[in-house]
Amino acid sequence: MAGQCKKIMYLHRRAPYGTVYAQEGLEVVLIGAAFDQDVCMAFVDDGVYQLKAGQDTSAVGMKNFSPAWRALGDYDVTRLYVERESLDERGLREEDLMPLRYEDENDDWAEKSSIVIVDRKEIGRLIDAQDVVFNF
Amino acid sequence: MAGQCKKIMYLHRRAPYGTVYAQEGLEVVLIGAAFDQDVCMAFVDDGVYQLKAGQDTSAVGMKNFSPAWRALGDYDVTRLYVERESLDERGLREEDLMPLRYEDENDDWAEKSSIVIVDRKEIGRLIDAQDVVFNF
Amino acid sequence: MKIGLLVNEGPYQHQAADSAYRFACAALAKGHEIFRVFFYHDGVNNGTRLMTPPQDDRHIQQRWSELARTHGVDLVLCVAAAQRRGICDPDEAKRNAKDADNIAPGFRISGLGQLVEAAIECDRLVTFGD
Amino acid sequence: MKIGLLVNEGPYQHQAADSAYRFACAALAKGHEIFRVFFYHDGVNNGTRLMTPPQDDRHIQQRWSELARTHGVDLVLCVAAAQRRGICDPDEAKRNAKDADNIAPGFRISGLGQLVEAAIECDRLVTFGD
Amino acid sequence: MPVLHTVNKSPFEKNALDSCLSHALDGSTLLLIEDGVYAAMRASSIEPRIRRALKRLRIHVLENDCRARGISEDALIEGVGSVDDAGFVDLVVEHDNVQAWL
Amino acid sequence: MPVLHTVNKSPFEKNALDSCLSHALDGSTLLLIEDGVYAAMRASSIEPRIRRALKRLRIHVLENDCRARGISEDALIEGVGSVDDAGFVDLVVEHDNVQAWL
Repeated sequence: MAGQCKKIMYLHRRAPYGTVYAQEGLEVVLIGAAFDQDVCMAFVDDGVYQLKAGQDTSAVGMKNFSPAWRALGDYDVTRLYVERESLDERGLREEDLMPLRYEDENDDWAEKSSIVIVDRKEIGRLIDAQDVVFNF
Repeated sequence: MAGQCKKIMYLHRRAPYGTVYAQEGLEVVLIGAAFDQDVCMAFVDDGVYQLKAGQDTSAVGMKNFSPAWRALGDYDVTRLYVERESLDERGLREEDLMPLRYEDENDDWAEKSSIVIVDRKEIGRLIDAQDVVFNF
Repeated sequence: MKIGLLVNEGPYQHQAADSAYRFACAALAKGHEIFRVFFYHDGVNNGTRLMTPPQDDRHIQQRWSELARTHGVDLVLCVAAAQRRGICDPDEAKRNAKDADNIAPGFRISGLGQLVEAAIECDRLVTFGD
Repeated sequence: MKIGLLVNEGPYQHQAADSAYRFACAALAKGHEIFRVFFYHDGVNNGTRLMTPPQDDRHIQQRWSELARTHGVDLVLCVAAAQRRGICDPDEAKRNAKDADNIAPGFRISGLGQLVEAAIECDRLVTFGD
Repeated sequence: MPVLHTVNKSPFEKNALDSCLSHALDGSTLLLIEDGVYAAMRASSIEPRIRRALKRLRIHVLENDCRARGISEDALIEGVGSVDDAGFVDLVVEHDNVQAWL
Repeated sequence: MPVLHTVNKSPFEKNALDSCLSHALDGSTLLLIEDGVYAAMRASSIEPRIRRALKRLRIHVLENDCRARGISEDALIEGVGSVDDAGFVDLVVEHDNVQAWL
């Protein structure tokens, strides 16, 4: 495995809480960060709901895992592609999402947004360019 | 419970084999027959695929439970409503379904079809008329 | 009012078990009777005492067991569904020559007739699933 | 070719476990290597030895165990997912003060790193889920 | 009271809402729970369907499920009601039957 | 070879097929498995979508999954290929990557 660097995408297509895939999918991303690969995430379809700001699960008695998204920058997962068409269909704008930021070590640790809004075509091209796609 | 006779509908909306709901739903119908209630079934959306003729699971190594539908008549489950619009959308005609028949004790044991094709409006009215609807 | 619940999905994977639990608590708080909670399909996986969720998460099995203990709610796992999925009590384990069982306190294993009976006996049946 | 499989759903409820098993058999028959089958989410429920399906149905756990025995396929259950859902081996049972375990022969419990490693090591990763 | 319909699926992912709406009789009630609550958000492509349905059905969301997903009261389509868990129980009691579109 | 996309859901129940088709690049391959095979049946309301997709994608069904569901070879839309389990393995090997639309 030494020296291998694969392009890995975590493609999230489901809403949080209704099912566990979003939460357990995030757990893979956090563990995977230790493997030092070329990693990105994509949020498509209901996956964009995972990044919705203001989640508060106290009254449903479930674990609110959304703060963990903010930790991604520290794990060097800094490219979070969010599909524009998926946002539009759901009436969401970028301001409705949690602000997720990272410090760019190649740019004097300037703070930048991890979220990149891209269109569906671009998501298709990104999928095509990966060695591995995890679908949660 | 003595003397109670409830109107119970088993509403099947999912395709067989991809998930277990169709099969385990059928198990409830067979057990429920012993309770002597006013029972009917409705096949809506992908549920109509459950009645497709010619199912053969030998090569997928799963249990083919479709012959059990034929036993329903013996269990006095003789009203199987199949939604016309659901068939149409899927390109299915009544001839594509398994022939399911029962002997009508009120009509000198004449053999009759258990399958009744009805439209969506009628399914809505039937749901409304039940005391209990099981959704598998 | 007499209410029956049907839970069709396992713990953690789907919200069904959480929603059913909240509903049961709210109904009891309003003075209704939860006649029975019937666990079908993967729902039977709610009834294993071997689960150990992270400490900062809810413990779905223990919540159900506690509801049985404090309110006497009848928690029934479908025997056919449980056999397929590996949930058993000491009797079932013995009958099927298993060397262990995993049923949690407050749950019992019984047949599908218990679900149909609940549907007939109860004023309402509420289903939680996927 | 070196192929890894990811199974995300439990036995019987979804076809995922059946499809993955057929794929594994077909790949082995063609001379490929199944590097690992990783069971995640409800997929961990494939690895309980307590299941007793009806005699006229397939036995999903025994099929997997047999594949491990005859072909040495590495069957890994995610530890975090397994803890939530009540699947444990003797070590896990001891660590979490459980009085029983239920893991089936040929399966082992390990971390999510084993999934990421499989994705990196293998030429292909094929996912079966819901 | 007629039937209480529950929908627990995102209208973007599954056909449960559409199937429910095409079967629910006028005057019945729809309660959106779990991922079903997304259907009640303003400005999505589902909004016209919900607005049409509101002319003949009562529609509620389970507010705790909204809160979990970051959907505030003012993000809901006007005319959609909000109930807490006790309100869910009341709806079940008030209606003759509950039909879950899974 | 580019990506092999798999879809295992009925196109009537879930959005997996639509999402796959809107993301798959020209020249890639789609394999329908499990309940996904229903999309390949002739005369359904999905047929036009599959016919359009066939102009730019190779589309196969897993034949054992068709047989289980009572879908005979001649019920398939023309242009859709049929592969057995070994053929599924070959497709995985031939393509650079496999993307499962769950």
